[in-house]
Amino acid sequence: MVIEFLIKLAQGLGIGALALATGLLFGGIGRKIIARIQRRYGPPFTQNYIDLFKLFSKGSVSHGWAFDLGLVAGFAPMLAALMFLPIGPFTLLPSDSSLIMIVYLMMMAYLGMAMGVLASGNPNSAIGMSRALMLMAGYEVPFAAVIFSVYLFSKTGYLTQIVAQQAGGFMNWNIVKMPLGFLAIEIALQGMLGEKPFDQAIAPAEIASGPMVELGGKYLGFGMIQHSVGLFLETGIVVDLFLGGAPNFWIFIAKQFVLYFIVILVDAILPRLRIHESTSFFWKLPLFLGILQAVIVIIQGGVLNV
Amino acid sequence: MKTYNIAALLVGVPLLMAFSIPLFGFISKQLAKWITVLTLGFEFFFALYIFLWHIYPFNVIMGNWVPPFGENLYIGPFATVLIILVSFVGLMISIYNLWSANHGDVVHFALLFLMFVGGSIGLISTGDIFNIFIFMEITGISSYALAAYGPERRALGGAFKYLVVSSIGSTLYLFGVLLIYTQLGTLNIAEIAARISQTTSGLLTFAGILLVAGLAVEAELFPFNGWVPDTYTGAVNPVSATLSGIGSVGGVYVLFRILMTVFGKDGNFVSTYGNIDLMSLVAILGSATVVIGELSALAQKNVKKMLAYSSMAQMGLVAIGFSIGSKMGSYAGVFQLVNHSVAKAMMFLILGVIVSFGIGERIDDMKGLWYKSPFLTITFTIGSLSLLGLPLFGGFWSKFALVDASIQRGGWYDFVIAIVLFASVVEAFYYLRIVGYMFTSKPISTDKIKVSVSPAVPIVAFSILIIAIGVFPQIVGGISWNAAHELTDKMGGYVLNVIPTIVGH
Amino acid sequence: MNSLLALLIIPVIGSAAAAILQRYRIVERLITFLTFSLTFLFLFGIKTGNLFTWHLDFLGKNLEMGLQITPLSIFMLYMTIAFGIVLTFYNLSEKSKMKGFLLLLTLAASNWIFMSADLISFFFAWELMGWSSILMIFGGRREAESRQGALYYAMMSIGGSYSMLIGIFLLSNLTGTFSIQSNVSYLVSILSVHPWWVLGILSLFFAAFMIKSGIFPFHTWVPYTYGEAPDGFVPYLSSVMSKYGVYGFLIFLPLTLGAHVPTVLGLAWPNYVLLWFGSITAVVGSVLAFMQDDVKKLFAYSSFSNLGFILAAIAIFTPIGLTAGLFHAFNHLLFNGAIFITVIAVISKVGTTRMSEMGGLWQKMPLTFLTFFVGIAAAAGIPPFAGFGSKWMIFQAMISHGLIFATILLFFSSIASFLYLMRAFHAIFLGQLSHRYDNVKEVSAIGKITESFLLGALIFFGILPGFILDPINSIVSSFGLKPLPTSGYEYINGFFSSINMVSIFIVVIIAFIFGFTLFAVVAKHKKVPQEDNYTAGQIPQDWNLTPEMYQFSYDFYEPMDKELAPFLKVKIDGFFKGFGESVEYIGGAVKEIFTGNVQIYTYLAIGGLVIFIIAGWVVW
Amino acid sequence: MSEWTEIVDYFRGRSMWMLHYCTGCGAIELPPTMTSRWDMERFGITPMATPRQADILLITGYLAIKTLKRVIYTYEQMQAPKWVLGFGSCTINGGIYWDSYNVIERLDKYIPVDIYIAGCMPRPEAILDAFVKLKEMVQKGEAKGYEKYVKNYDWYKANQDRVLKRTSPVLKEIEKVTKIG
Repeated sequence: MVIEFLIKLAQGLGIGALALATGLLFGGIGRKIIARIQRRYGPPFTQNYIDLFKLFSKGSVSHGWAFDLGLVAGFAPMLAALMFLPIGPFTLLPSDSSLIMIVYLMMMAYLGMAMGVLASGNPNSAIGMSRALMLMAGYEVPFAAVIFSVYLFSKTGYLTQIVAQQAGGFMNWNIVKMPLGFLAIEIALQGMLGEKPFDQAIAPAEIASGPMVELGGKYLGFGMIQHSVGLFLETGIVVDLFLGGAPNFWIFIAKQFVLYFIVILVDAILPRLRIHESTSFFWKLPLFLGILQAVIVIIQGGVLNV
Repeated sequence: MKTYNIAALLVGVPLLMAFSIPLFGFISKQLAKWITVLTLGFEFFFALYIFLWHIYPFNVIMGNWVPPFGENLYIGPFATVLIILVSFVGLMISIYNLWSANHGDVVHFALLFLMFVGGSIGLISTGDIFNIFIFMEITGISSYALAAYGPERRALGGAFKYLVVSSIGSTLYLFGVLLIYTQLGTLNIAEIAARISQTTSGLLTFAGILLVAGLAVEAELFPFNGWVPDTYTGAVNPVSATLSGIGSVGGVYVLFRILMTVFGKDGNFVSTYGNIDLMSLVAILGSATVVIGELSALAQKNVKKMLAYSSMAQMGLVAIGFSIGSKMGSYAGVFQLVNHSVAKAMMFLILGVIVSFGIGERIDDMKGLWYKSPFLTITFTIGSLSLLGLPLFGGFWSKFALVDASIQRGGWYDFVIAIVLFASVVEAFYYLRIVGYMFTSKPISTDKIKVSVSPAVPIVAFSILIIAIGVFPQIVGGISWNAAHELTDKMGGYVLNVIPTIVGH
Repeated sequence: MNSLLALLIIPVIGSAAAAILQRYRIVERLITFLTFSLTFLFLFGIKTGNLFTWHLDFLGKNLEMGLQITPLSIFMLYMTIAFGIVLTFYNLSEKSKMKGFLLLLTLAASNWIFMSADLISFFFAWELMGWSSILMIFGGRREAESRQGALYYAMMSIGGSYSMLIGIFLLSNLTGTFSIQSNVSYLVSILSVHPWWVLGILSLFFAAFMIKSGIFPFHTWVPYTYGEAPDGFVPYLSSVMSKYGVYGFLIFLPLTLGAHVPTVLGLAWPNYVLLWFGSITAVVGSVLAFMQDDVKKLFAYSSFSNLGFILAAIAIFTPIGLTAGLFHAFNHLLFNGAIFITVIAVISKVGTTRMSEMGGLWQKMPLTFLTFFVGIAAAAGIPPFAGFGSKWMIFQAMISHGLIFATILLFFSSIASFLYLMRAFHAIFLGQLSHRYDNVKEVSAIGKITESFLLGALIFFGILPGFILDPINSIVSSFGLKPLPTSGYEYINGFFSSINMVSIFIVVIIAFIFGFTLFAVVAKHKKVPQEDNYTAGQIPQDWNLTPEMYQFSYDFYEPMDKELAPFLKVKIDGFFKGFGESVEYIGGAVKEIFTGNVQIYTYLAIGGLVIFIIAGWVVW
Repeated sequence: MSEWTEIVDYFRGRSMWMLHYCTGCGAIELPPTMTSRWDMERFGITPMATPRQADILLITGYLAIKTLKRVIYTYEQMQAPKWVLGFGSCTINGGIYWDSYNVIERLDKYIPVDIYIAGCMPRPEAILDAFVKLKEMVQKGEAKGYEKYVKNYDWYKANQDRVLKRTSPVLKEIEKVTKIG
């Protein structure tokens, strides 16, 4: 029993480390890609690892225990959420409601993070947080519409099962069966990851990097971990939902990277929108796509027999 | 035919005592007041005795002349409940008057007051439409004089308006009586009632219209109620309480005695005679009165005037209740009448206490009464909540019965009740507004109001009665039901009780 | 003594005692608390099926007024009285205004509502609850406003009651009885024959319930009333009194179960309509909430938004919908209570309800801060706190019917709730602490006990929802539905899934431990005061920068105004107000009939007579 | 332990985040340094928005006494390890403002400067050269200006106070104005 628990614990930490490594790597590659698009040489793709290491070795300031608690509370649920995500064929804690758990645990992480940065008492972080929340009110709605279509289509919330339903080649993937939904979720992903044109929350030149304004050293490190793991989780969900999961870890991250690559390309070429423009954007095209997808699924007979 | 002649004292004693009051007044002014209390106490307990020992219904026959030949008093359940009500309210107001002597001529005031109550009791108990006119004049004259009491000039104006409009009313009534007499040759209610269905003269309908119009003045129905706001506002508070708690009771009694017993048909629904549906007419008047009364009260800034308009509206509710014509409707009417006169009399008395402490009678002056006198605030609230028909208070059950009756009746009464309930929402607004002012808003001065015993007794008694009815509606429910039966069952309930040997039945 | 009667009589006696002794505040509070506790003890004596009837010689009918106990009423009674105990316990120490005797009357009415077996007692209790709460609302913090709030509530509430009264009599005239059960079964029997008639009756009843719960379009009174009610009463108002409407709906909703009526997406159409009312309420509440600066008003909006969730769930009268609705009703009671109690604790300390004047209070009131935090986490539906399970079940119930638009509305409301909760959280507790509040203290010992209890309850019922789901299952089966499967106290079983809340809790806790370890191991941090902040190089003291100037919380979501402007233009509130104003205007005009001129009165009387005669002549 | 420090220093040198305090004309040289021609991000150097996040404080140009105060405040808000780069002649000897009454002449009398970049203006190449130098110094453990500051705080403080005293009348005036406003 204890041994089993310890093994699970070790596996959990391993998954965390792996996700973090992948997330950071994606970040590094993203920086490199943007640099190349801008005809720069760019930092080495390992730059994010170096940055994180440095941050954890650097001094920092704390504004009180709520500040500390918030940062940890922003980190821990993210880590917990990872345990429910089927990564390739492997899931640490299989649960038949994994999808909703991941979504809500991620929200808890945002709540914790918000508590931490707001406890610093800097108005820039408050403005950033306000923007982040308003943006969330935008992208979560089409995201939810797509999730519901998937629920209706697959008749389950168990990610592993959703993956299993897509087995047997590209034509069985949900991206083929629900192309509009995929489109909507890919646009929502842009907002979730806070990439341009939806990077109002951390606009460095406007509001001094928004929520992160008071974060330095390990606090910023925790923020970076949260972002990287979040990146892994969010792309991971889309891979499991639409790209048929993966037989092994490498293909899984390859698929994730494809999604992230699209996000990065968009990020590299677009300027920043104003916050209310982006919120209302999400309520228009992506939401329309998401609802259309759901309606199509319902018409195809997606309503459950009660 | 049961007779119980000693009950003639009910009418005789107050009138006799009224005219002997100046004698007592020579001895002591205080004695005159106490005589009023004692007389009305006697009335009340006598009436209660009649009620509790189930002596009613009975006739009082004057000088062995059996009706329809002689004059008689008939005390049935309807009369009993109203006599108890009138004497109780009168008793309470007279106790209140022991304290509030600040309106001039105490002795004559006591005289007029007693005369008014006695006249009302006579009005309710008599079985003869011409005697009704006489008693109407007695109450009328005494009430004009009462309304003119008080230090303020507006009292005179109010009394004068009352006099003018009320005279029109009595004139119309007299015309109606005249027409009936010419057609049927009798003045006894029971006999008219028995014979009226055998006659098809259109003049009787005309008489009916005249009677409705004449009596609507006393019953405060629109458009014959112009006097109400000015008179109520002008008079001193005990007089307003008297007018609203006693005066209107007599008016309503006569109106529906005549409409239902005289012009009604046997059976459950008494409504038409000839081609004119008098009951519907009254229902229309009642609805108009409710709406106009409530809306006018809403716009008032003066609490006393607001109470006056609200009285008017409440009388409209009573009229609607009776006009439904069913047993349930009459029941609702009687019950509503009781609740209204108890609650409204109490509120006028409370206002009297408030005013006597130098606080104005505008809404703004009510601010923070809670901090000055929780007693007055709570009792005023009880009165308001009862008028609004909220549970635990008497008014709940009567409004409840009213809705039940209207919906049972169906047809256009569904709309009537919808209008009435909307008006009740309006009423709730202005009453709760006053209550709100009382409970909130710390006043500038928080001098405590010390309410002495004599005004406190009636206020407490009224409040207890309101809550008692609210919790045990049977207190009034049983006898009201009998009264409703008397009103709707014309022959069995009234005529045969008065004249068992009536021809043609 | 009969336990059922005791539930009514004890509060009334307590109320009388409290009214007499209200001069001695602490005694009054103690009586209130003890009465609630005593009433709770009597709850253990009641069982499903207990009946009590008495005959009332009234209305000339054989009027039977009765009390009965159903699983639903037991659930409601336990829930509301237990919350009342917590609240009155909290009020023992705090200075917040509250009239104990009225609260106890409300308790009696509340118990009666849940126990009444016939429509007359139901209406009686409903009205009793109405006026006692109206009087309670007078005497809030701000005098004129609280009067307005109470009047607004009174108008809506009395209007609703009258509509219900008409409904009761229309119904009972047909059935000849007032018993709730036989009336409902009568409605069931004629539903497919006369659907419009049934709809008419139902809408008369539902109007009353919607008003009481603040369902769109009758939500407008809620912020005025909750915002201005006395602090000690607001939690009761929003947590308990809003549930009466839910109870009312649950009386009538079963009638579409067996009937053959047209359906939309598998829902009987009356239910479908109600579902939309619920969803719209949820959205309207959330959207209006994040525009608020007054904290009580904000949570007033939040409150009816959650009622929208509950209504939407119970409108889907399937096992999962019903379970979700009742579960959310319980969770709402819990987290809303926790939130409001912490909010009134804060208000009593800082003396204002404007959030933009607060801030940074976490340093001064740590326990209150934590309770509030867990409360909003639960309100936002975040696992493993109470509130997650029910929200998730509501979504499942809706998805299972393919109600995509309503689901999206609800989800949007859920996200918007995240927005306003964060706003309140930030503006009250986070951010800069103003020097005005340097002397603010944490709540008293009694307050601490209350808050810890609520904190514990939020976590306890979050990770062990079975303690609530078990009674809910018995309610579901009492409606003749098959309850959801149960598998231990820690499971939430839904349509798609079953969630083991304990395992989530453990995973999150382990992650937290790991996070704190990591936090402690790596490079050390330096504690700095809150004034030491990034100010773009400016030294705050040189520029007289005070903490409150350095706090961004006023108009937190200003950019959203622009996007939501078209929706905010629709002013239901304005409709009701305009209606009231025009009634008042008409009143002013009507008053002019009584000019005070005796000639006019004479003309009126004579004119009336003439019209009568002419009318008589014509018909004659 | 020293190996660990070496490793840490190695990574620190590879990831230096810069807060640029652009007081004078020197700021114009930064955009070319950051963009595609010279691209300083390839050394792991990124501009940052706040002192909490930054490792390098880059001061581009002359410092009036008024701005000096802010520079010191910002420097103190940064957390160790932190380095200061003085950019242009102005930070070395006052440059063309050498005889101005309200411009300081030598930055390192007030805060410890790790590297000066001479020139008026220095070209981007020079800036990059300085960054690379700093990186080497960090990796060798030589750039310890922040420790010097802590050690000799009294000396720095005295120097700072001597000049900053001159700003107080002005700030007092402002205080009055804001109070009235």
